[in-house]
Amino acid sequence: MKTAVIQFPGSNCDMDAVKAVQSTTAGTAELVWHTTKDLSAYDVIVVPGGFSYGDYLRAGAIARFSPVMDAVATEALRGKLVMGICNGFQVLTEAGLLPGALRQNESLQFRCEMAQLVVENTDTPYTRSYHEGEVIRIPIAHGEGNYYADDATVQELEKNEQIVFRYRKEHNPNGSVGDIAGIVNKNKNVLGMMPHPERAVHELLGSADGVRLFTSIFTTWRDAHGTR
Amino acid sequence: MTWQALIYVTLKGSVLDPQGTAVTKALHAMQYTNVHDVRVGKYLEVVFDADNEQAANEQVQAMCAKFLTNPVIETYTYRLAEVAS
Amino acid sequence: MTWQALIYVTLKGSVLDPQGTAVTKALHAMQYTNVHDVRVGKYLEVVFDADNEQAANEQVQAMCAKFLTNPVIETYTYRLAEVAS
Amino acid sequence: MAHGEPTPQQVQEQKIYRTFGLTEEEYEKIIASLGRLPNYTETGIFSVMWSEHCSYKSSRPVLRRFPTTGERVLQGPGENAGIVDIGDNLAVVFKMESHNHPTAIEPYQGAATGVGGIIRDIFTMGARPIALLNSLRFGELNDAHNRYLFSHSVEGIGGYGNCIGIPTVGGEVVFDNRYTHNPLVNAMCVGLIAHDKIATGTASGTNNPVLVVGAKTGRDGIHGATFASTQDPHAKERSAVQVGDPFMEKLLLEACLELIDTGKVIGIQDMGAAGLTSSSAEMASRAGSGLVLDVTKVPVRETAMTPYEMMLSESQERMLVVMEKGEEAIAYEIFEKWGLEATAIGHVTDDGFLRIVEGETVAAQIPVTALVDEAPIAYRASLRPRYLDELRVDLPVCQVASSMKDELVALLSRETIASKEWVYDQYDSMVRTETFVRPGSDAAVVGVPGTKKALAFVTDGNGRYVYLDPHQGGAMAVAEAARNLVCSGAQPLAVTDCLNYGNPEKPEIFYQLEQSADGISRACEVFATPVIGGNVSLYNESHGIDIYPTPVIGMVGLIEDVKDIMTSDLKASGHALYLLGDLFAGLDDGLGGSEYLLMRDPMHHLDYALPTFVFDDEKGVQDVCLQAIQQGLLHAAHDVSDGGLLVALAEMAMTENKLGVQVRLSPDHALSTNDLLAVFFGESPSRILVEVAKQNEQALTSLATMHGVPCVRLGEVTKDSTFTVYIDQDVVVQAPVQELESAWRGAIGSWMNG
Ligand SMILES: Nc1ncnc2c1ncn2[C@@H]1O[C@H](COP(=O)(O)OP(=O)(O)O)[C@@H](O)[C@H]1O
Ligand SMILES: [Mg+2]
Repeated sequence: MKTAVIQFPGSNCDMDAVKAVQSTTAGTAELVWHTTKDLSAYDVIVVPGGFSYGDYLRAGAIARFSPVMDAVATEALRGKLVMGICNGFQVLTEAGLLPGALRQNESLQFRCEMAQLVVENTDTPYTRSYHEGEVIRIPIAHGEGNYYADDATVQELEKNEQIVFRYRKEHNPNGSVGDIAGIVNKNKNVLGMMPHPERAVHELLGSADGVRLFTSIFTTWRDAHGTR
Repeated sequence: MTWQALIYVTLKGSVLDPQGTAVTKALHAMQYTNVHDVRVGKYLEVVFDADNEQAANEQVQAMCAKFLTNPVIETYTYRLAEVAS
Repeated sequence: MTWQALIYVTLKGSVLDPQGTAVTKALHAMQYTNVHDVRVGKYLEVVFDADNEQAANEQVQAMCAKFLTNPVIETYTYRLAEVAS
Repeated sequence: MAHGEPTPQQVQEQKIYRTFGLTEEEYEKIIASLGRLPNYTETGIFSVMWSEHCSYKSSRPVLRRFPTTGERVLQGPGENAGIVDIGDNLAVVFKMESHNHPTAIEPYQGAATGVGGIIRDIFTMGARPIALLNSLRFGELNDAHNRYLFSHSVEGIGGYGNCIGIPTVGGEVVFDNRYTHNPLVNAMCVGLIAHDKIATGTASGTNNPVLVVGAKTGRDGIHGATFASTQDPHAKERSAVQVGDPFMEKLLLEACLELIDTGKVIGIQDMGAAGLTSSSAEMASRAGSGLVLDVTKVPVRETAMTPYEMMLSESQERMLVVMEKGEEAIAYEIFEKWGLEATAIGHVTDDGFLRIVEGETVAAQIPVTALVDEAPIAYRASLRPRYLDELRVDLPVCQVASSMKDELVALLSRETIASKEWVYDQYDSMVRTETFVRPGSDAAVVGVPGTKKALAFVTDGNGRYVYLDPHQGGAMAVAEAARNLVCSGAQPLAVTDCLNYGNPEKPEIFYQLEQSADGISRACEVFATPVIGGNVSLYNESHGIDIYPTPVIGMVGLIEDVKDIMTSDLKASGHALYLLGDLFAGLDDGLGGSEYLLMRDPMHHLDYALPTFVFDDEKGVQDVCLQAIQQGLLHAAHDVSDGGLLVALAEMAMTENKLGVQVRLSPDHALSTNDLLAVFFGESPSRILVEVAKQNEQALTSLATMHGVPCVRLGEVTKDSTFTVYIDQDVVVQAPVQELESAWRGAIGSWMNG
């Protein structure tokens, strides 16, 4: 399994994503500079966290016009796994690969803490190693993580089972609608989530609950490709 | 010809504006209790060349729709004026 | 009487506006190379009561000087209009 | 004269140098060094180089007393940051810096650019920044302006650090109205480096090109210098508020590290205070060389900038780089990839002059030695303040409102004691995924990739202590920093410091500076933690009132094996609780300097002397604690500091594990209410609370006995989440941990979130 971790100017969780993939799966991962126009050589694409272009104007607004984003869209359309974490989620919504938008946290403050997520849907390539309804601990670190979509869109998401993670009731750290923390597209191959699974891959980091997200991806790939 | 567009971006009416609420509260705490409501948005001044007013209008609208605002949550208005280049 | 003040806050001309610079560069990369300059500021809509226009003006200026802007790095302009209460 | 500036004669006749903050003697000295009258630009250059900020003219004689060498020290003071060896061909690079005055004026940008500046000091050495800390002082939160300064400073610190992707892992916040008009914002950055990658700020090799890299230059922060007055020596800093661009700095950081990695960099230095002037003069000085710089080549973002403005601009996110001749293209290529500018503006010479040209015209020509080595030293008068000889040593009589429990709850909700979550939850403390102990324990712990090692960091300082006893207070700051590292399982390595004081021209203030620096020096010798760098901030006074003398100690420790990482939260019921150190120290020491006394008797709290502090006791307690951790005897360790014994115990109990504490004190005579207050809330130093499993109690007590350290069993960790303190058979404090916790956790938020 070959993973591309996209590096925009201002990405800062790029190396963390590379390390997480390498330490939790038998796959490889490498940084791919944002000017790259072809991603066909990769099986999985991660749009990592950070402050691409300083988050100026709106988080993700400038990055989504980077040359690499056309290639990301192409591979997403082909069914490859594309995962946006935090700033990556913001970029994917700005690019229209996922519905909705991420607003400033209701508290108006950046929040960094261990969040508790409920796994809502285990029938995705990203969550097959979790149990439905399981509560997992994954850190958040964002100022604009307040997911918004209008009522019709949220109903769509519910109906199609696109909501993958919610914050535990009463523990919503940012005011997102329906406590939404992560969603997939209709096809379920594109995931966007505000929490950082790559920061929860070892007990020394306070949680290892993120490991199974990466092993889910790896298992999905292996099932499709055998052990290449 | 050189133009200046003054663009005002606000959250759509249906989208909560926590920043506006916070400013209102702070003003109340400072005894400005006569303040009913505050909404906080973005303000952009863009200076650019365009052949005529219509082209200038079109460009502002295109830039706003594509990039300067996010139509999922924001709306905008703008004013346009010719400036000395 | 009820008033609406539209307040435009920008960084002073000599102060670095990193956000404006980033937006300008992004517009250039999107082929809007005719854009000379972008400055990004804040936009506030404040609705409040005041007995007359002068009082309304005074209050807007006081709120701006004391709280809504920091005169060390920012300047502002505003428009004021009476609105139905 | 060019640019409509005053002529050299006018500078002299109209005493324009005075408005730059130069004294008559200093101006005469300039004429003597040059052998002629300085022109306007030269006068400006001298004035900033000889300012307190750049020349340390008041503090240099004091700083010389610090111990600065040690087996592990690879780089002491003098470079942009100090470096300490941690084995495996790796070294840790760190420094702390103040940004107090800009913060008072524009808290968000002031604090943010403080963080930006200290990060540049670290990567300029070639090191990858791995952690940030910050030490903050504000007036109390019942005042709206204090809340404004506090919230915006925190937002600015987070805004910069979060964006650039360096975790902010620790720090401290103290609230006291002595800081109302002079908030303190001290930022510390730590980096990691391989021995063979260390870069320095030297401009050597005649004809080697000099490059400006990073942001364009604007008029940021120069008006201040023009209008600075001698009466208000820091007015210049005050008007110098810049806007930071962390995105630009992230690119600059990556580009500079990539460039240094090529091995083609001769020298590199960030442009901090006094921008191009100080960076070029210092780089030339270190090499004993000269420089020619053409200001028309400097990339600018404003038009018609004069050489004077160019040299004095404090635009952020810029560096000065000397490359090997002919290798400039490497720099251009790397910087272009990162979307940044790199421009050659001159070269190294061998004549010892800093020569600024504007095309064909020479705008300034000054011997580097005159700017740097011959900077004047101000030998300030020192006078022991009277109040020091009038301090009381008896026990204060306090009116206890109702119960001891209520006293504890009140103390826990004091903003200085309360949880700082409101602050550090706004900081990304986890990016880089090496943060093993996040804010909230005694010290932060960050892993060293590729090894079993980890580094521990802490900042500590208590201005009130230093006010009450400058020498001992200085020593206690170092001791507390070391103690916090030890509680986290780390061996203290070295120190960086930030010396924040009032007006040094007042002899009593200078005495505080001098004495506390001596106390710090003495302690650094005892703990074998040399001072490898730091920063001085003076003139923290307004309306004639000076801040408390507030030296802040930043300390770094090494954990050889991550298995030894220790935290302060209780782990399991049934474990025993011990105190290393003197349980009843308060009976002799009283409440002097304590937060409790400030709370209950704000009018007289400064009348009482500090608790005694004995180096040997401190060392003994720390040695036992660290060895016990390394032998695997402990499950938690927490030092007794602000708020005293019960606050420390309560902090240990407030964990996710829902545990309680039952302790019993058995004094050898009956205690009065005032005795009890001193035992519970007195801030006697040199004490550590530890959690021990039953089977290890024996081993712990023998270890302590071997070192002659008192080690008292206080009680046990309980399953029911209640906090109970007995004196012999009587319950004197009892409360659900939950009640203590909500007082402690909620205090700052309830002020800030309204
Ligand atoms: N400004 C701050 N930034 C980050 N962390 C902070 C800050 N202030 C306090 N903390 C964290 O809160 C915890 C408690 O701080 P403090 O009470 O000062 O500890 P101690 O008394 O052990 O020195 C520490 O982990 C510290 O790093
Ligand atoms: Mg401590």
